[in-house]
Order: sequence, then structure tokens, then C-alpha cells
Amino acid sequence: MPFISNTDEQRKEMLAEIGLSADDLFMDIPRELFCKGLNLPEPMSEQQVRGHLAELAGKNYVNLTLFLGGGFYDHFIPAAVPELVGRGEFYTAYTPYQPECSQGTLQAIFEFQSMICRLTEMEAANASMYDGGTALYEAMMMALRITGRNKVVMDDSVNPIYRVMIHSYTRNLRIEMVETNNADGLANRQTILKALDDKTAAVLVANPNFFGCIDDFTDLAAAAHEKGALLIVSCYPISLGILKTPGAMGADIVTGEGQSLGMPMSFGGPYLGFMATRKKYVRQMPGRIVGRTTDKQGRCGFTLTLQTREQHIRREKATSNICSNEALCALTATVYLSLLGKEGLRQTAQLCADKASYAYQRLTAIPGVVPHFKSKWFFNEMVLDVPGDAAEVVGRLIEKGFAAGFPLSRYYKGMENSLLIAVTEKRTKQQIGKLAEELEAVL
Amino acid sequence: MPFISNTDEQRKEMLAEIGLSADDLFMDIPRELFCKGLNLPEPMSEQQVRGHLAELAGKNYVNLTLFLGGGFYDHFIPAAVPELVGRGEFYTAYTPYQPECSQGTLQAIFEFQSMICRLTEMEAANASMYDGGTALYEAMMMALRITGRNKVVMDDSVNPIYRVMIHSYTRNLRIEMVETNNADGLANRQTILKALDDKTAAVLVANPNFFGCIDDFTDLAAAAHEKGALLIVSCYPISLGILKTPGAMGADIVTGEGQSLGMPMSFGGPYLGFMATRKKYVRQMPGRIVGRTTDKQGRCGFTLTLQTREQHIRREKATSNICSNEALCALTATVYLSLLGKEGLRQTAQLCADKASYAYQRLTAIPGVVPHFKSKWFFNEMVLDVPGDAAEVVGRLIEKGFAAGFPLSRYYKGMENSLLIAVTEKRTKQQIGKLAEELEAVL
Amino acid sequence: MKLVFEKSVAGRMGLRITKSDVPTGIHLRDDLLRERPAALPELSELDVVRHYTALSRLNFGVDTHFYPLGSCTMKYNPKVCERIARYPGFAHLHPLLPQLRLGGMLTQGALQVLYEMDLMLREICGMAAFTMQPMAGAHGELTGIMMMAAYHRDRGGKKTTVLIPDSAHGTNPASAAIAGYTVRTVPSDTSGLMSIEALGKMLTDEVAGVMLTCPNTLGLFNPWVKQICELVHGVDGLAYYDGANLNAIAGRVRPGDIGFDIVHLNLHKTFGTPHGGGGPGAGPVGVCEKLLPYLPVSVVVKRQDGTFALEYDRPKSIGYIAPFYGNFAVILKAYIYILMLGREGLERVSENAVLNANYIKEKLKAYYDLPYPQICKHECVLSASRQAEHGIHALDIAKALIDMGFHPPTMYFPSIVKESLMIEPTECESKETMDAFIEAMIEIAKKAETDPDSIKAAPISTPVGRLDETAAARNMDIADL
Amino acid sequence: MKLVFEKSVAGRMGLRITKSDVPTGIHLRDDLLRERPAALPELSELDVVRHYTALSRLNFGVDTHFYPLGSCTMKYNPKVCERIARYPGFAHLHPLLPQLRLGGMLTQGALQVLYEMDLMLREICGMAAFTMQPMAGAHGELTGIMMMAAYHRDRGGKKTTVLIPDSAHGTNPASAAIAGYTVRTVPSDTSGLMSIEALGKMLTDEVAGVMLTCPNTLGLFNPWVKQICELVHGVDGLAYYDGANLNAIAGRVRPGDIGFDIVHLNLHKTFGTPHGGGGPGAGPVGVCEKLLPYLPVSVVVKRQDGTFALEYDRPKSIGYIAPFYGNFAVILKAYIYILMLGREGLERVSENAVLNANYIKEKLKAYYDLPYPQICKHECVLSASRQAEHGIHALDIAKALIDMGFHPPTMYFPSIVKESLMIEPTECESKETMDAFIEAMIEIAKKAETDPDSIKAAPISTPVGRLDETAAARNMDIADL
Ligand SMILES: Cc1ncc(COP(=O)(O)O)c(C=O)c1O
Ligand SMILES: Cc1ncc(COP(=O)(O)O)c(C=O)c1O
Repeated sequence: MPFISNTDEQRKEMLAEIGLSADDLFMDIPRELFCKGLNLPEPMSEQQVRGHLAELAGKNYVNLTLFLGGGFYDHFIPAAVPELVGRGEFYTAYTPYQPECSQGTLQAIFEFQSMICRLTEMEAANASMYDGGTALYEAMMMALRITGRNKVVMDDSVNPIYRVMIHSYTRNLRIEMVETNNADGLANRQTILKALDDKTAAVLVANPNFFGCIDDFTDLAAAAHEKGALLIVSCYPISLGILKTPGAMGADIVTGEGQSLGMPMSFGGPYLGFMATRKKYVRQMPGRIVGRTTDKQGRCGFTLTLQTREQHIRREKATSNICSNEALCALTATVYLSLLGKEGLRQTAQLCADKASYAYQRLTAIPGVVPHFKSKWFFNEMVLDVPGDAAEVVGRLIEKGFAAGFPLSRYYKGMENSLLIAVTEKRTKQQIGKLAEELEAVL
Repeated sequence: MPFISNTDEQRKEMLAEIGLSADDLFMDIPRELFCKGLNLPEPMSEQQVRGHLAELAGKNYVNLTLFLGGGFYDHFIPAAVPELVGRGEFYTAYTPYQPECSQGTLQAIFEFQSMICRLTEMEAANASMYDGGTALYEAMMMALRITGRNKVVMDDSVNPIYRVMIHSYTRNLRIEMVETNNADGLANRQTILKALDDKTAAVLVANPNFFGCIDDFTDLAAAAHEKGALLIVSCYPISLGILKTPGAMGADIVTGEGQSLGMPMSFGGPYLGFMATRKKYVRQMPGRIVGRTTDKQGRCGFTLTLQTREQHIRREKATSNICSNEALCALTATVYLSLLGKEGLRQTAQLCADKASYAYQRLTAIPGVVPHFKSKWFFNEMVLDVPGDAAEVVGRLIEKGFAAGFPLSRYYKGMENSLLIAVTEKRTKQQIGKLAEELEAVL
Repeated sequence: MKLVFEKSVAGRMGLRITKSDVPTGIHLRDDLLRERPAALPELSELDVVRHYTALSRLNFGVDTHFYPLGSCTMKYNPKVCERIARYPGFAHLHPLLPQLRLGGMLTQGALQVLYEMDLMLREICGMAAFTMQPMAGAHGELTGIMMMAAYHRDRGGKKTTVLIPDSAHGTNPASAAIAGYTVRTVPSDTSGLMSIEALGKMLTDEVAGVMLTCPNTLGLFNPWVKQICELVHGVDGLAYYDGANLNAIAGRVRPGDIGFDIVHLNLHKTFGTPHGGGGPGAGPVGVCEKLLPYLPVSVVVKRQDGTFALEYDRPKSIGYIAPFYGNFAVILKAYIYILMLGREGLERVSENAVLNANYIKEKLKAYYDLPYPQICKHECVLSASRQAEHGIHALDIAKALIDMGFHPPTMYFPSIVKESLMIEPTECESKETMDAFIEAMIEIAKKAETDPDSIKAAPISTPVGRLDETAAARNMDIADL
Repeated sequence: MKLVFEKSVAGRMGLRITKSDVPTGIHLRDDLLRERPAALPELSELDVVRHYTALSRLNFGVDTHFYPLGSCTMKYNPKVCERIARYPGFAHLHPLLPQLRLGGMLTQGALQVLYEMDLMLREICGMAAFTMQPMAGAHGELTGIMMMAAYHRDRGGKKTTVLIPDSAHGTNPASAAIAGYTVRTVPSDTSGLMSIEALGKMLTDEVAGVMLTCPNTLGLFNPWVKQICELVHGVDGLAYYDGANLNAIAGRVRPGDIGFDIVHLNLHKTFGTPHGGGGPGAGPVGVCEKLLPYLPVSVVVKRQDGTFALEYDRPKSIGYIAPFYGNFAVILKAYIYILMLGREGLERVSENAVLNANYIKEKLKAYYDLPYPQICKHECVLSASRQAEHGIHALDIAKALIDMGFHPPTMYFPSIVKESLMIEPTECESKETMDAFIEAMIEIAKKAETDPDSIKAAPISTPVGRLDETAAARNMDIADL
């Protein structure tokens, strides 16, 4: 067996030494519970699995030019990122319960927490959540605990995938969920303020929102706080290279999907949820937290801290049930952000915005293609209406080698003609031009 | 600049601290020697070079089914090999001049030397040569030094690429080169023994030879030794999983190409030359040698040794001019051999032989396709004659997706119909069958 | 070691960003922009490579050390799995592609992996179907409990409580609680198993289900497990199987055959995917026939024409619990792992995992208290209470092990054993490695009597010694701003 | 650490070999088979991974330490180059493909890399053409001298001698000698440069050529280099440029413009490819117009139709010196490196390399003897002779540096400087790193007077201390059999 070290010889020796037979090992299990052996394929050699999986990989169309986003983006990943994250010492370790022999993981997580705070301009962050959706859900639960209230107001400009997840998770909880309809692509102030009352625990919004539109929630933060509610903002970390931060807007909890920070799209995961908040709320925050402290000799070191919030100590009273999270993805983001650095992230964000606005100009120049919303302030994603069924149009462009965008009819009724188009720094002027030509051709 | 750490700020500081201006740095160079600036492309970003090189890689046809060998083979490489060799501590180090901080490289080379000895059943090996060809050339030079003679006998069943290399290298040296014509695919005893006299320094042969034929040189070793000459055998390491070793045959120097031990074909390099010999000849051996010794506390450690043979000490009197060799490739071979191990290498060699003989049966069953040589003893490569120009036939099969073999007319006149066909453990029964069908079809 | 921020030098750059090929600097409204760029470090690529390479070298991992962390199944992670997960055909696949018109045809390879993984896990666990979406074990628990709730809701029953043994992992009660259930704890009996009488008494009509880990966190297999499932079914409750310890019985006993209705697995434990310093993992959940309608959407199905598709129209589904199809790359690695083991492989896995655990248990029982002396499964739990009499606690033993080149076992869990040391060698480790570990443990036991101070001083070989955890909690220095 | 053989356990296997799908066990004549299988280790994949991971951690490398090894130009090796070299489109390309009928069309991407690399190196060095085949610097030297010989042979001249300065690297005389030439050594003058009078005297008609390293191994640029080339040409000799030190003048001065006829480069030095613990490298050789006919075969050419092809029919060629086209993967990495630097990049490289070397030189000259105080180029050579008076030699300083976390400089080379320490920081290193190194060097210089024994005892932080080299040479324990 490839992944079993002991030889038959050694097994015999060991059994002899402890005076057992192979059958004894399982004698504590009632006979009738044994199965008759599994119907699984014959073991494959490494050579065979590589052949088999190369064949399956070949059945996935990864050569389409992607203008597909929806919260998950095709950003450039520097080669040094996987090289470093791929070091065995990182990925074959587990949760750093033993700090003295886990300083590598611990310091990296501490740096991650710090970078998330610096990106969002918040005071505290945790070691990671599963993804952007569960992070937003956990933020909502956290707000319920903090406020002791049970009403939540969420605008439908928040990623619909996250919204349906939250609906699933809250199905058995006595939570009053008010979902407001966006106002021309932006969080709907009118309806939100109407719903916001002193039973409200939190207001959930996103920036840039699912439509790519940019907003400033300073007003909502003030309004929420006035009612004793919290403002929760879900954000797209790359955009924070240039955009006003949730911290600056007065948000109380900030979450987001970190996939864009160096993780491949990998058909949906593993990704990276992150969460940041104000220091005063840390004890209500879910997930691992790494703190800086010292040893007896005064040497600075890092360790898991505030564990009394967690399931392994508080059990049913824990702030969350999360245990394994996305540590390696957090490391990936940390290395990615270190490589790009202050200026690199700013330039990358600017490039995304520039290329998106170029795409906007090229595409809206096509007869019949018009922006769906009035607000012309978007980051790197936009909603354009096309003549006819958007899903149809996308289908036709796939044959031309383009994943031209995401048809919104799936999540928003009345938007059958609307296409959500994302542009990252990887897209070239030429690709954008080609998309415009092909789109015009298929209309 | 991506690979320059200092900022303009720091450059200014440093210049100030040492009281120089930027121009001063090059004031020792006469003005007229400066060029007017180079005509090179604009710097590319990592994103751009990856795009550019992916495009170039796409212009190489790597999806042909390979029956192409000629001394360079398409063997399976376990994933763990590049993962381990790719650790920065290995590949960003240099020659282990400082043993205390280079024990990783040094022990690995010592293990490599040991494995080469165990494979070939010789007593001593060096740390590596550039490739199989220069290794054979260096072995010949070594024999000249040992015997103080200047005549060499080489059979033309030795890889013709190596033979032409040796001719180039010896062009300015007063060496009498006798090249014998193989006898029906094997080293030509008759002509070799005729040429072998007491002016002869060495006899050069190969096993398996370029035609894939297997031989036993015990007789030639005896004959050579009788005349005070050395027997030099070039070999294919994978074949030593099952074949009689040069050591057992009485060879004095053994060389070979180590590419098959875990190195990709990479369009010709880097590859791995290896050399082994008898203990008594070690001081005449070229290249680095690692030895085992102890420190003052009696701890065992490894260090470069017998350096008085080498250019950095002996200069023009050195046994060779080699300095940088193929250390990382030697490490690759060491990891590869450790993973396959005793049984894995045996099985792999057996598989190669089995699949080759299966191919032999399938292909010679085709009307008009006949073995070129009588000897039916070959390892994983064979010479078959086809009706018509072999080069032509190969051309036609390329269109069918097969690199069906190497036409021998390029190096052997009178072999216009001959094809050298190699089969490794990676080839499947189905691929071999398909080749047979396609070959029959194009004839 | 210095923080990455402390190594930053103003103006330094690690990556050249591609020059823009479009009109640049489009102007977004100033009030929508951040005032100053994010205070990220400014480093060269060399700086970054040295920093994180150096950090990696401060870690113990399976690739460098024996890592018998109980309940975590720290197997060797095959390199081939890492390699294949990087294939562009998988890594560059956008998850929304299959949701485009005809998009399913663009991702047949990935869908086949998910579909076949489901089939293989069904076979291994004896369940009717699996969802691959949960992103860790605890997430799987939550998903399972949500299905439990949906099932009961559907049948109009008003179930309020979930029963969990005191030896259970903390995620079990936490998961049941956040799903909206009241958690009641079932005590263990003297043999370390969940007390059947106690359970009997607690099994009322409010009980929605029981969460069981079998073998439990003491590494003990409960011979009454079938009867327990029947008891639970008796009150119309569901039996939940925490599969984190499946490695002990893989290929031999199937939770579904025993009578469990819901099973979650930890692919990062039983199926050899990397633990990543604390994830990412994957926690697929399997259910019995009657729970099929409640599986999360989407579900991968195979059409008559042999192609694969995603099914969303499932009215009784609990809905989305992940953005897409789970941690695909992790599932992919586990899929490869299972293919390489095959049927016989899985049986060898459990045989060797159990043999290794019993070997360590028997070799150490003379030196450490062994509260439950019977045959154990994949892990054994020792107690340092004998050493505690000399002031040497489980924690001290753990730290001493670090200096001797071993990652410590799990400490102080399960809490029903005082001074517990939970040792899980896994099938991957060799007799030589375990013998070295056993020797170290024996030496520590002796030192505990002869030279306790040296143990109290440990670790001394690490970049830092024991850290002041109370100060950490008090100071809350959790970010460098 | 234990040898891999000592970890072997009979019967253990690390890799499952694919079951044969053809009739197996074909029988080769017994006397053609080996008696017993090769005594290779028997290990699991985990064993192998732990063993070589552990070994790697015993090394200092550029990724882990400052590595100012003089004359070796230990630059940072960009990760992107490693990644691209693994692209299947390059790694899986069989070198014989282009030699098949129409095979050239199957490898256009690879041929383009070789062709464009030739063009770029021509531009950088001012030569007429390059061959990419030499597999290291010394191999390039040999190739260059072989062309020198072919040239003279062609012109019927009977040239017997090659002149080489005493400061030259050992490979120069060794290469000239094995090419069949008599080597005569030209002394350096008091300024550390090759003495022009001495050269003048030695320049007779037998002189085939002169091999020069410029800047030389003292890091000094010879202002008379142009005149030297003229002198050599005066006796109908050829001027050979050892380009191992090109990093000092890259993008500013071109050997070809100076008058050199033959140039070899070390891609693993000037062009950032990894040193691999002692190779593989690449040593392309450039020649002037009149030497073009002698280039090794094959030569990559561009056809009118824009496609690339290999040319073999070159009657005056020295023939094959490598099996194929050189160390392709290494050339590929250097090609990427040059593309990423571009024109301005190369100039910045030499500027920073020279600045860094002079910075270290100036900062240390108060503490160490500096035999040649003038401006240096990419490296500076200090002498420990002052410390030697206290019994602290270059070797001792090197070992002390190891304990302080720095790879030592090159020691005792060039030999014309007593107790030499040859320091080459390269442009990649930052002021912070160099300041730390300078501090360490100063501390050592002080300790040499105050506490020499502590330095004599170094290194103490390494897995082994100073090794008994004489015993090593005496015992010749060079293989574990
Ligand atoms: C018994 C048991 N159940 C559940 C879990 C939770 O799994 P995860 O950490 O993947 O959420 C663990 C993890 O240690 C466990 O040991
Ligand atoms: C000046 C000089 N010339 C030639 C060489 C030989 O280069 P290689 O080691 O690649 O053969 C070196 C290597 O250190 C060198 O420093």
C-alpha cells in the first residue's frame, strides 16, 4: 500500500509484541455490523490517476475569456504565492494548538488579521471564515448576540447567493428578516430606514454591491447606530485598493470573500471568508483569533487567544460552531497582499476600474446595449441590458469563446435582459474589443 | 524594478554614506567603452511573460504518443520528485564549499554517489557530469591519464551523438581513435580485439547499446585488461533494474545519461551525466566528490573531498575543467530512486522490457516490418526495418499523432529503412496496438 | 521573528503590475475613494520569499514531524493530490459556468468528480446520497442538523432537543445549538461509552435526534450502537453519525448499515487531504433515503445520455449552505486518494490505524494511566494523572515532546478523562517512528519523577518558550495597526 | 542525519507501479540479467518526503540567507521562471523531435526561445552570434577555446599557447589545457590588474589567445582592456572574455565593442537562474564575425517564412559539444529573466550590484585590510591578514558568519590576495540586509582581538561543526555500499 509504511513483517512483529491477532483488533465490534466488503474500483497507481484526472480536467473549458464575476473573480496570481503556500511545513500542519512549534502559522495568521484591519480600516479581525457567505451569516448572528435583538434588514443588492444562504441558515431561528429592494442599483435608503427600528439588530449591505455599483454607507451607519443597530458591510477586498473603506463609513462588522486575494477559482472552493469588527465586539466574534504575547524570557510570540468564545470550550454556548476554517487560504491572501503591497494593490484596483470603464464605453456603444442603472459609479462590474434574453445571448457568446457575463434573471425578476459583466486586470484591451465585436455580431 | 530591493531613497542614502555619486561607480571604465544603450524589449510584467511563454509552449507538440528514445526517454516521474527538489533550500544554494551550512546538499550527493555505485556495482562515483556524452568523453580522458596511452577503440553501437561529441572534443588532441562497426547490432568483437593493443588506453562500449541490444562485456573486459587497457561502459540506468551490471562484467569506468531517473525531457536539458569507477582510479576521476567524515565532537558529516584533483586548485593540471555540474539533477535522481526503491526500479525495468517485447510482436506481425538485427535480446528499444524510407514513414505517423521512432539513416548509412523504436512503462497496450494499426495503414 | 510590516521599506515593490492598455485613471467620485492607500507592507519578491520561507520553518508539520494529534487524523498528504489540484483544467474553472445556458457541458470533468465522489462515499458509508457542499466537519454537522430540522418540520412534529454524549467534540453541541435546538448532554458510563440507561431516560418525544461519534473520542467502539439507533428511532428521532473517526472502521463497518440517518465525514481526516494549518477541509454529509428531499441545492445528477448536470428544483431542500459545490479542490484530492487506495486499500487503512494505536497504548500503559484498558480503535487516550502527582501535567509532557522532535498529542480532550493525552498515530506512520515516540514518552515519564524541572522548562528548542496566554487574552493584541 | 539507506525497511514500497497490461515477465537470457536487485532503499512516500525535506532544511540558500559568495553572483531566482519551466509544453518536449521529417514544425515555440535568446545575448554582449549549447561556464570556456583552435588550424597557423592572468578562475587554465593548449600565466601588477608589460613580453607568435575576466576576480575593471585586445590581435591571437562577471557592466559595456572575439556567459550568475547546489547552469558562448563558421552544430535559424529551423550543414563547425541544444530549461529561465528586466532593468542591475559591493567595501575597510582600495565593481575582496595576526583566518571568519546567519563569502580566492574574502552581494540584496552583514563582520573583527577562541569554535549553531577534511581525503569514504 502506497500510503502505509509498515510492512507485513512489521505488522506481525507489532501484533506479537502486544499479544494480539489481526482479528482481535476489531473484536470489540459486533460481527453483524461488518459489511461484506465494498464495491469500489481497483486501486490506481499514481500514473493511472494522473492520466484519469488529466482526462477529466480536459473536459472542463478553461480557455473561455472570462467576463464572469458575481463575487468570484479571475485575478492574476503571482507564481510566488503558490510556491510559498505550497511548502509542506505550512499545509501539512493543523490548527496551531501548540504555539511553540506553530509560530509560522500563528504569525502568518496574525499578519492576516492585521492586513484585513488595514484594508478595511477596522480594529480587529479573525483568522478566517469558510467563505464570504457564511462570514456574512456569522456577522448577522454576531449582531443578534451583541444587540440581543432579532430583526435584520438586508438590501437585495447584497449578493443573492449570500442571501439565499442566510435564508437557509435562519430557517429554524426566530429571526425577522426584512429584505429591501435596491433603489436603481443602490441600497434602498427609503425602505431600509423605514424598516430600521429599535428591534433591529443589523442592517446588511454590500460595497461594491452585487451589481458592481459603489456606495457610501456613512448615512446608514449613522441611522443604524441611532437605533442601536449595527451596520454590516460585505465587501470585495481588491476594490479596497482604491475605494472608501467600510471602517471609514462607520461599519460595525465587515465581511467579505477573499478568493480574489490569490486563490484560483477552483470551481467554487476552497475560498476565504474574512471578518473584521470593532475592538469592543471582539468577544462576540466567531472563529479563531491569534494574539501577540511574550514568553518568560520576554520573547515576543503568537498564540490562539480568547478561546473561551469557541466550541471546544463553550460547546453549545459558543459564539459559533466553526473549528477548521480556511487557514491556508488566509495564508495565501497574506502572501498575495505582501507581494502586491501598498502600491501594487492600489494599481491593481485602479486597473480593474479602468478596464471596466473601457468595457462600459465599448459595450454601450453597441446599438441596443444600455446600462440598466442610472448610477454610473461602479468598480469593475456593471449591469448592461441587451436586446433579447440575456441568457440566450450569453449562450451564443460561449460558442465564440467568451463567458460574457452572468444573466441576472436567475435572481432578479424583471431583469431578463440584464447581464452582469465583470472585468479584471487580466483582461486586455484587445479581449474587451473582441467581446464588443462578438456581442454586436450575435445580437 | 522587480528583482532589485533597494529604493531610490536607499540608493541616495548609500551613495551619500560612502561619498560617491552614481556616475562615480563606473568612473573606472574609460568613457569610450560605454555603449549607447541596448536595443532590448520593454520590461514585461510577470503576467505578460506568463502569457507570452504559455503561447510559445502552445506551439510545441507535446501530445504526440512517444516511441522516441535514442538515449532519452519518456519515463513516469512521481509528483513527489519535483515537489521535493523544488524546495528553495535545495535549488537556491550553490556548490557546498561551506559544509556546515550545506549538509543537505552534501548528504544528498553522497547518497547519489552511493546509489550510482549500487546500481552499477562499482566502488566509487562522482557528484555528476554535464550529461551522458561529456561523461563518456571524460571517462576516455581519464583512461588516457591512467594508462598514459593515447589510443582508444570505440564501437559504433555506442550512441552516435556521444561519438560525434567525442570527435569534437578530441580534435586538437593527439589521440588515435579507432571506430569499429557493430556486428549485427552488437559490439564487434573481431575488429575490437584486432585493434586492441598495448598502446590502447580504453575500449568504449554501451549496454544496452544505441540499438537497444543487450550484451555482456565480460570477455572484452578480460581482453582489455590483458592488454593493460580499461573497459569503459556507457549504460542506461533504468535498465540496471534488471540487467547485468557493468561492474559484474569487469568494467573499469561506467558512465551514463541519468535523464531517465526523474528528469523531464525538457527539449534536451538539463540532464545528468554520471560516472563510476574502481576505488583505485578515484584520484584520476573528474568532478566533485563528497566524502563522509566527522567533526571534532565525532559527529558524522559530509564534505567535498579530494579537491586537489580539481581546477580551482590544480588549474591547468586538473583532471578536468568542470566546476558547476548538474547537482540538482543528481538530487532529482536520488529522490526518484529513493521513491521507486529496490522493487520499484526492478518492476519499472521489467515493464519497459515487457512492453517493448509486446510492441516487437505487434509490429513485426505487420507484413514487411522485420527486425533489422538477428539478436533478439533487447531491453526497451529495437531496430525494425520498414518497407520504404523510414524517415518518410515517421513523417506520416506524426500526422497520426505518433512519434513512432528515430530513423537511423541520419547516423548509419545503409539503414535507410531502419527505425529505432523505444517503449517505456508509460506506453499502454492500447497505444502500442494503435501504433501497429497506424503503421500498417501508412505503409 | 519580525512582522512583515516591520520589514517594509517605503517605495519598494515586489510585483510589477502590467502597464494599462486602456485610458487610465478614470475618475470615480472622490468621496467614494479611500483617503490613503491601505497600509500594506512594501517588499521585494525576495523579501517576501525569505519572510514566508522562514515562517514555514518555524512550524511542525506531517512532512517534518510525527504528528499524533488525537481526533485529527494527521495522515500523510500525497503530493500527487496537490499537483493534480493545480491542473488548470480544475484550478481555472469559474463556479458560475455551469449556471450559464448549456454551461453544464463546459464543466463535465468537474461534475463527474463530484458525482463519482458521491457514489464512492455512499458505498463507503452505506448512505443513500451525499452532499459535498459543507466546507468543514462542523459545517457538515450544521448541515446535517438543518436537514434533521427540515425533516421534523415537514412531519409537523415539534422536536426541540438534541442529545449529545459528554465525550463529544465541542462542535457537536455548538452545531445543534446554532441550528436552533436545545442541547442535552448524555453522561458516559464507567466503560467510557455513552450510558444507555441515561440515554433511555432522556429519550423523550422532544428529542429530534442523537449525535454520536463512533468510535468515540476515547477511541472506543460502542457495541450497542445499533441498539442506540433503534432507541432513537423509537422516539421518532434521527441518529446522527459524526464521521470524524471513520478512519477506525473504514471499509469494514458502514454507519448506514448500523442504522444512522445522517453522517458527516471529514475529508481532511479520513481521506488524506491537507489540514492546511487549520483548514480548508471538507465535510460532506450523507443521508438515508427518507432525508433525500432535504439535501442542499444544488445536487449533481447523471442524465440518461451519460452527461452530468446540476439540479436546483428541489422544493423540500434546506437550500444553499455554500456558495457553490463545496471546497471543490479538497474534494478532488480526496477523490484521488480514494481511487489510489481502492477497496483493499481502505481496509488496510483501518487495520493499520487501529494496530498502530493499540501498539502505542500497550507499550505505554505501564508508564501512564490508561483509564480505558480495552482494545481501542484509531486512537488511544492516556492520562498523565500519575505524573500529575509529581506536578507534571499533560501540558508539560506535551512541551517536553516538542523538544524531543514530536508534535504533541491532543491534550485535555476529551475532558471526561483527567490530564488526558489523546494519541492518534494514523496508518501512515511506521513502527520505527512510533518506537522512537514511545521511547520519548517513557523517558518523559521517568524524568517526571527524577527531574521534573527539566520538563517544566520545556520547550527550550523552539523559537519561543511557553507563552503567557493570560496576558494574551487580557491585552487582546490581535492586530498590528 | 541517518542516510536514506539506514532508513530502509525490507519490503516497504514508496510508489505503486502500474500493473502490466501486456504479457509480463518476458524472458531475457539469464546471463544478461543482474544477480540481485540493486540495493536501493525501501521506503514509503512519507519516509522519502520527510528525509529530503529534513535534508533541505540543513542548507543555507538564497531563499533563506544572505549568500554573498564572491564570483558566483547569487541572485534571487524568480519563482515565475521555475513555474514556466514546468509547463508541459516545454518540460515534455523530446529533443529528437525536430530531427524528424518536418519535426521542426513541432517545436517552433522552443526554437523561438533559443533564437530570440541568441539575439538578446548578441545585443547585450555586442557579439555576432551565440551558441546556447554549453552546459556551464567552464563548458563554455572549453567550447570557446575549441573554436579558437579551429580558427587557427584553419589559417594554418601553429599556435600552441594561451595566456591567462594569475587572478583568473581555475576553470580558465583547465579549459585551455584540456583543449590541447600550453597555458602560461601572466602576473598581476600592484594595482591588481594584469600587468601589461608582462603580457607584452609574453605575447609571441605561438600565442593563440588570451583569456581575460573583466572586471577580474578582484572586482576590478581593467582600463587598458581595449589596448590589451589590440595587443593580442597584434600577434594574430584571439581575445577571450570570461563573462562570469558580466553582472558588473551589464547594459553598459559590451565585450564585443571592446574588441573581444569570444565571450562566455554564466546564465546561472548574470541572468538569475538557480545554482541548484552546484548546477545545472548554462554557459552560452558568443563569437565575433570571423568565428561564425566554427560555431557548434546545430544552429537555430529563422527562415523567410518566419519559422525557425535547425541548421546542421556547417562544414567548418567544431561539431557537437552537447547532445542537443544546451540546458534548455535553464536557457528558458534566463530568457524570461531578461524579458522581465528589459533594457532599463539590465542597467539598474549593474548599477545596484556595483553600488552594493562598494557600500560593503567602504563600510568594512576600516576593519579589514583592503588590498585594492579603488572603486570596485560587482564584488570586493577584503583580506583577513590583519585578523590573521591574532590567529583568526579567513576560514574562521567564514565559520563565525555562519553562526550569525550569513552564508560566508568566497574564501582564499583569488589566491593573489592573502586571506582573501571575496564578497559579492548582488543587486538583489537590500541595504538592511547588508547593514546586518556589515555589523556582523565588524563584530567578528572586534572579537578577533578580544575573544578569538569564540571564533575558532564556530560554527556551533549547525548540525555539524568543522569537519576533518584531511581524514575525509585520507579515508576516501565516498560511497555507502
Ligand atoms: C470528533 C470531531 N467532530 C467534529 C470535528 C470538527 O471538524 P472540523 O474541524 O473539520 O470542523 C472534529 C475536528 O477536530 C472532530 O475531531
Ligand atoms: C570567473 C569565473 N569563470 C568561470 C567560472 C566557471 O563557471 P561554471 O561553474 O558555470 O563552470 C566561474 C564559476 O564560479 C567563475 O567565477
